[in-house]
Amino acid sequence: MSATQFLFWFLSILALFSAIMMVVSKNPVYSVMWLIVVFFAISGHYVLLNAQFLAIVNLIVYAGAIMVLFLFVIMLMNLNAETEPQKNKWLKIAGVIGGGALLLVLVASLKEADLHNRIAETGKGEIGLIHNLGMVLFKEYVIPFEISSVLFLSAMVGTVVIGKKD
Amino acid sequence: MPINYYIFLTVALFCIGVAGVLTRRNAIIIFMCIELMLNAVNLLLIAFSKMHHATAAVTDPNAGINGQIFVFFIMVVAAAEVSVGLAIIAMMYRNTHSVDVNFLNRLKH
Amino acid sequence: MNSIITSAILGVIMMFSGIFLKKNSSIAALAILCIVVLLVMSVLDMSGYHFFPVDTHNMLEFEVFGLLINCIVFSCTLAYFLLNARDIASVGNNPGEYFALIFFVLCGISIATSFNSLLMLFIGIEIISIPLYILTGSDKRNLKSNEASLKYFLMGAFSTGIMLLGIAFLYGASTKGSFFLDDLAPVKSVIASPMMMTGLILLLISMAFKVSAAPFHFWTPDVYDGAPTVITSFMATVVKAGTFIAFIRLFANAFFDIKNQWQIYIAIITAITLFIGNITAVFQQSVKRMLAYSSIAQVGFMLLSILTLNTLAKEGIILYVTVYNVATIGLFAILVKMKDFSFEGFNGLAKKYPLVAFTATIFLLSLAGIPLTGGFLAKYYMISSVMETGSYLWLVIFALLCATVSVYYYFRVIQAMYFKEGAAQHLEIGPGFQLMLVILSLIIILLGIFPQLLINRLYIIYI
Amino acid sequence: MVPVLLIGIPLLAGLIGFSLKDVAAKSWALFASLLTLGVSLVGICLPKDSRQLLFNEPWMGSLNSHFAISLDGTGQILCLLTAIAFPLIFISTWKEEYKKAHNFFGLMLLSQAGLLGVFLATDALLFYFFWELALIPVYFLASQWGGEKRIAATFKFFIYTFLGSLMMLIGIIYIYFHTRDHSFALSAFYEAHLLISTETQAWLFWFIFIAFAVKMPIFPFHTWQPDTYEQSPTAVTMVLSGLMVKMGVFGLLRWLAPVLPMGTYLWGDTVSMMCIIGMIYASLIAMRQDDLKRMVAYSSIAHIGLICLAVFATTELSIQGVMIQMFNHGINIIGLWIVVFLIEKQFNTRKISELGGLASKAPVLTAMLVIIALANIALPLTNAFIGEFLMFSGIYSSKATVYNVVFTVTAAMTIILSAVYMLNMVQRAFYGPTNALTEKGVDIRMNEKFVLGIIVALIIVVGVYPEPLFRLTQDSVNAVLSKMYVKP
Amino acid sequence: MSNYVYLVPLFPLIGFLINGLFRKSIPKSLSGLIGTAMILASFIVSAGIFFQVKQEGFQPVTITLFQFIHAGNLTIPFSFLVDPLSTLFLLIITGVGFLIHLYSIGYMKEENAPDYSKYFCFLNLFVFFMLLLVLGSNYVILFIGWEGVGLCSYLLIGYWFKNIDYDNAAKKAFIMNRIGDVGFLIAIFAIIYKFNSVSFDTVFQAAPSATTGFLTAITLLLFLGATGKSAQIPLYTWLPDAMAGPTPVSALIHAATMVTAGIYMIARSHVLYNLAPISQTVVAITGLATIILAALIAVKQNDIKKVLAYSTVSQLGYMFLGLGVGAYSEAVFHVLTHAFFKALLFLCAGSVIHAMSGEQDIRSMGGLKKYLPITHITFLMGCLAISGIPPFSGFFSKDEILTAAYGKNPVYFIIGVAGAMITAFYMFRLYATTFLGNFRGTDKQQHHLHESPSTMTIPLVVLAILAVVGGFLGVPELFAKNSNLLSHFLSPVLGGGEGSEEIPASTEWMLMGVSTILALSMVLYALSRFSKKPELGEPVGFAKWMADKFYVDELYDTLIVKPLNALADFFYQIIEKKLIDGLVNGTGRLVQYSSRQLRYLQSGQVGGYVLLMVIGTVLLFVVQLFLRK
Repeated sequence: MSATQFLFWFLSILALFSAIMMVVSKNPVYSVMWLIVVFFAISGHYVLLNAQFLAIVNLIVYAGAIMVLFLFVIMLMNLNAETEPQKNKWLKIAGVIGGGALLLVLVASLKEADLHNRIAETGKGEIGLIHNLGMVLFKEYVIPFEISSVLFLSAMVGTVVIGKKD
Repeated sequence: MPINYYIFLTVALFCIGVAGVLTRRNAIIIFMCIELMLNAVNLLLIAFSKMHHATAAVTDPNAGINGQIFVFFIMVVAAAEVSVGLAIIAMMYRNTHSVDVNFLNRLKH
Repeated sequence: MNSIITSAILGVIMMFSGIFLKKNSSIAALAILCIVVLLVMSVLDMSGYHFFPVDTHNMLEFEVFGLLINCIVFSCTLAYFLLNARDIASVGNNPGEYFALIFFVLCGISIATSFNSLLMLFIGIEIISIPLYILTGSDKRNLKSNEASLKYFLMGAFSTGIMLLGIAFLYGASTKGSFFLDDLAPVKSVIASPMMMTGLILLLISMAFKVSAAPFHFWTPDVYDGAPTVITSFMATVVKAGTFIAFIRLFANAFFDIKNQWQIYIAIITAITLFIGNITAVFQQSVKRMLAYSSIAQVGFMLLSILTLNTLAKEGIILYVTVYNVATIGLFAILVKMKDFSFEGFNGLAKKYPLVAFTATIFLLSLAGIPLTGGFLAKYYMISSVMETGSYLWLVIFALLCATVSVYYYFRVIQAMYFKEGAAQHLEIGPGFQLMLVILSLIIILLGIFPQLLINRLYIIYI
Repeated sequence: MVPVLLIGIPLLAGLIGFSLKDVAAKSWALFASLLTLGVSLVGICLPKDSRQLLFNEPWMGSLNSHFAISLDGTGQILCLLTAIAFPLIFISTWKEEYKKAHNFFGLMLLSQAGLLGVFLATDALLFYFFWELALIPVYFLASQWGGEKRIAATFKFFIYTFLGSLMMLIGIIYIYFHTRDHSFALSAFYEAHLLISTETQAWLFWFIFIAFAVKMPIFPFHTWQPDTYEQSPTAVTMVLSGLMVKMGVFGLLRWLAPVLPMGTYLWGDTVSMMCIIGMIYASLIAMRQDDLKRMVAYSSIAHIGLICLAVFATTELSIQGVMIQMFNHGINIIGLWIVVFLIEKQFNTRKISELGGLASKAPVLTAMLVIIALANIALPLTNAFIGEFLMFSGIYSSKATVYNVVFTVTAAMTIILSAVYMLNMVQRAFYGPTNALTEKGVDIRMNEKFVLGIIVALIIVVGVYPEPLFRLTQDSVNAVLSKMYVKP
Repeated sequence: MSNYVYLVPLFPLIGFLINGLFRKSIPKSLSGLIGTAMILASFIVSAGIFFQVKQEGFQPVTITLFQFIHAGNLTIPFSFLVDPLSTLFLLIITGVGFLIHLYSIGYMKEENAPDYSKYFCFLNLFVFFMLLLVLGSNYVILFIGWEGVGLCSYLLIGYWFKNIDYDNAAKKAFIMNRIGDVGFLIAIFAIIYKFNSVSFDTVFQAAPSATTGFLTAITLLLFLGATGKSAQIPLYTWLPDAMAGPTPVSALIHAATMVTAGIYMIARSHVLYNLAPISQTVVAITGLATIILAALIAVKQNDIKKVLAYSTVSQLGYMFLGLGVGAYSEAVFHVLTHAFFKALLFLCAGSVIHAMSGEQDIRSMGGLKKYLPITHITFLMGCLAISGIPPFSGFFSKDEILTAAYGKNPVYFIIGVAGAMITAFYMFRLYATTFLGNFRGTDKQQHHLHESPSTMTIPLVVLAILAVVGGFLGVPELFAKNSNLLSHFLSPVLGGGEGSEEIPASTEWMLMGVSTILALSMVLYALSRFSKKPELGEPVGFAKWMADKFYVDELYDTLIVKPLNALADFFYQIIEKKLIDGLVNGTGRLVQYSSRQLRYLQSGQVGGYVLLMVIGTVLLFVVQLFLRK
């Protein structure tokens, strides 16, 4: 059991556990917290896979900006546990079953995939480094990069349109 | 690490997210669950990129890098979506002082 | 490339127009001007004048099919603006932004019609979706509008998740480890690996969601119903066309060789879509909501083209998209002018507005697929493309049975307009509006008799 | 050129008609229909091989469909019928006041264009187009100017026929893909059966036949008919029953029997039985009808049943009989409708039980009616006798079935039944003492006398000297027969 | 002369057209005149033809007017055949027809102008069709006339259309004829199928080649047609009702001419019958049954015309007996004589009714002898003739048939004679009750009583003379060689009277004697019984059965009419409305219903939607898993 493996298992279990906690916890604030934990765990995985740049971006964008935004909104609306009265058991059960079923069929349809000898190499490989990524991003991927500006623009406009009081 | 581990881990995370979407009624939480799904996918993509790298590194040093680029773009889009989504939720809240999706039933049948 | 960049720029222009132009009418006029420009650009693009020689690194691939669709979509938008620009502007307080968003959507569409990499597909779809979330909710005071936009957003995001998972699996399965459509299909074999199938199905599902095919259509009725009618018109026609073409491109360019492994899913989805769309539409009491379901039903027919992906299908889908868009835009344009969307609202319309009623009849007949209207030939192309394959006859029969059902709800409107007595509600419409309607109905009849006019464009290549 | 005119005149006239004043529209429609009649007469007089009778231009390139129409064979006599019928209809309903008359006559002319198109088209897709073009105007006519239950009734009719024609469309496309060079041309269709296996023909047959069966209508598919006839304005009912039902028979003769000979042969017995059941069934029901329109409707079902039966008998006599009878039935039933129309207009009732004793009030009308009624029960020296005689003897000598004698005998029962219901009607409506309602009955006007006179003249002339009709149809009979299959 | 044969039917047609088209404008006198004149004209022509045909070595000629039908290789010309048989019938039709037209002028004069000319126009039309019937050179033309006369009888029975019962009678007549006609038609189809032609000569030449079974079938079908037209069992019940028409019509159509069409047709196709012995037997037996049945019914009828009607039926029975035993010329001979005396009787009845101002019930007559001398005498002649008292015409014709029957089978003879006795009985019951005794009607009728005008009496006298002497046209060979002019005249067509050859002369004398004596005795008995006190009370027991016509009509009603109507109602109410239409509308309702249910999927709950989407996804994957297996 190498350190890598240990870390892998630890991060995986952490991710799964906190993901579940995020789903089940009554209080939205807790959910946010648990989700942040998930993100950290996933960033850990990134590091493990030697994708530092994305690990950092993940922390900054998700755990940082996005989750703070969430937290901010939740605080703003001061939603807490009792704002979500627990009714309609059946939908919950159905939901859990649905999620489980999806998991089941996905696993079932993937298990024949012959990937036993394929491995995702951990710890080495340069592609995750910002230098390489940057090169590729601004060479082959310049078009999508530019176009995503349109996306941001529309998102911005939209947010303003929706958000501003009138 | 064998790729299967990552696959099953991410699929599990994804399905937890789905289950969350199905069970929770607070719009924000649902949205968070969706973000969880996206993250699961990100992890999977990176795992795959490393897998492809492992297989083709000799011929092409940058093999599999586009997976990570894709993740980058997913994050971009996710950020944009979050801003819009939260704006919409906020608007909803302004009008109906609730974010419970079960109260969204003026439109049906 | 012309249309992508132009539409983005025009979007920005419209965005700022709000600052300089105060009057809604002038903004509308500007919008119309812009769309004309865009249309011209795309037409030039088709005729071989490319103003933006950019190396896309094979991210985008411009072929006649996609460019033609661009032209069609833009001209439909032009018609839509000519009919409804004022109404768009008066949806809320920031008209300029609405037009800007619409142009961004068009940009997304022109990406979706020319993508050659899953990344571009993803971005294109998102650029289409995100502005639509906003537009749906643009009538901010209206709770229905809010609700619609929230529903749309949540489910849209969810389907995005599914799409991404699918893309991830396809990426994993592709031997070269790339997102280019050409690299996705298995190399010199027609057997897809399990992982690829998984990814394919997930992608299929998300696309089905975007084009609102059952059982992933549930957002459609509510969103179409809740959104401001003008916006609904846009979503139901232009957007649907764009996303659908993306759907076709994806399957035609990436998975054509392994057709026989996914056809069955398309067939299933088609059958369910036709059934749910048509049957549910029968009982609707509001014409707006009925049209939402009918749009689902129409998608059912369009899906047949994805099932076969042969020449007839390609030609047919062009015709179908055009005719369907024109007819639906016309109907919604009339609907926008109405207060009461119920079937009773149409009673006696023929007496008060004979011309409007007549054109509406043409549109409805076309949607129902009655000969001499384009709708018939469109459906004809679809089913004959299926029959050419020699299999799936059951699907054809089923589709036609459903078409018969569709006659029921389309004709309810005609009956209301012509044969039912009632005080027709007052619509404030000018001669220009009516003229536009007449032109649209003429187009439909023309295409119903000479589809060549449109289809031959496919084979005129300047590039 | 002639066929183009035949379709073009009513089409344009109809479109123009929409924009005319109500009064003008009436005379305009009459003028146009007379013009069409003239053209059709010219067309029939032209030599059979004249270039003027053909028109063929590429239409939908990628589908290899042509705008091909030609005035030949089976089409001729039906075009003649259509061309004759419309002026008669217009004149006989001259006094009727329609609101929005210009729309009414415009639609009428459009439907005429559609009908003529159906009878002229030699391209399957074109045929299908006209098939629907004939239907749509009639739908609007019926549900705009019809009786109080019109919307439901006509909509039922529309759905019924629309479904039928969609099934036919499947059949057409299927054959299209099995023609040698993917073409819709009639000639190509006639060769298609060489490439279609017998089993395929067996199921394909029903796809196409269902459309024709609904139009005719044949027994289980007939329930739209009485309601529609009852609810439609009489002028439209005349079009429906006089001409539209012929579309079914015509389709059978031109687009089904020769195209799928094996299928037709295999199902011959089944269809024949349906026809016979329908004949007896409809005749019996007609006996018990009190509403004139319904009575005539059911009688028409019985007659058409016989015609269809004769088609499947596949003998020279029977087919010849069918050709003649299509024409005759059209004339006779239009005559009947005119009488019904006159009665309804005068007493605004169609209940036989409420009438009576008209003979003493309106002797001319009665005389006309009696003659038409006699023609309807195929009395010798009336036109229908020629047709039915030939059809029956054809059915008797049919080689296509082993039950020919049984079929003939059972079908012949309707000869008796038809006499029963027709005479019942004549007696109860026209004979006997007058009642309060019919007391103040008056005889018919000049224009009505004129129309009925023409019809009666046609009935007698054709009944005594059918030679011209024989000459007109002989070739097409042989043509059809040569393509049909009979076990050697 | 025979080349102008088309004139014969042409004249009545012209008369019909004139009277029909100008019925409003032309005056009564004229229309009657035209009608009668036309018939006279065609009588003259036919007479001319007769004399030509009568010469030795005359060959039958066929005059083709135009091609009527030709389809495929079947051609049916519209052509006439002139030979002794048709010529004879021409004479009967035009001759008797003329007299009756003449009579009608007087009889119908109360009618107002349009109806009067309508009457003559129908009557002319009838003659036209009747001539077509006998002249036709093939079965189709024959059939045209056949149905045509049926039509005319329909129109004339319903002449007084204001009376519902008359209309019903007319309808009944037409429909019952129609039933027979269907048989006829099918026979024609079969003939076409077999011989690919319908003209008599072709068919008869080819006949021997056909199988007996086939011929039997055809002949039976033809016979069915004959029973309809000539009122034999089972289709006879329309004839008595047909008496609703004006009396001259009854005389012409329902006694002299139309009802004998059946006999003509069978005599015409005797070649076929000779080849089908079974059919012959059927014909003979049907004839016998009809003789007895009708005669029995006639005994108890009190309506003067009804009695005559039933006697007609029973006399027709004799003719069929003759045909059945192969005595064709004898049968035709009886047609001839019957035409004379039955027409006479009807016309007399007419003049009686005329005198009694419409009264037809003999119970309220009596003692008319002194009021209507001419009528009385002529009527008596008629009675004697029909009862077969020598030397009146009826005796010869009937006796020859009976002799022939004896030759075939003695039982036939016995039954025949029994029929003859009953005939003699009821005829003289009628005579006695009507003319003897003293008047039983109202005083009003009594002093209205008067002899009819000359236009009516002249035909009576003429016919009476014919009825007396007509028999000498066919004196049996027994009395003198070649005395049977008629059978000699007809022999080219029908061959010599086969019936009588093999019977020795003595037997024949004996038979003749027996029948004569029996008939005579019945005459005397009837006279003695009814001349003083005619029975007026209601009949009881078997007599009631006879009086009520053995309830045949009621039987038909319950067996056929009622079930048919019930079936029709069942079809309409249950099958049509409930089943088929139910199915059709049911489909529509099903769609509506499923629509109403299906829209509940659209619950409005995002959670629900997503759940359904997930389920859809799962299902697609499940499908995929299955497919992969």
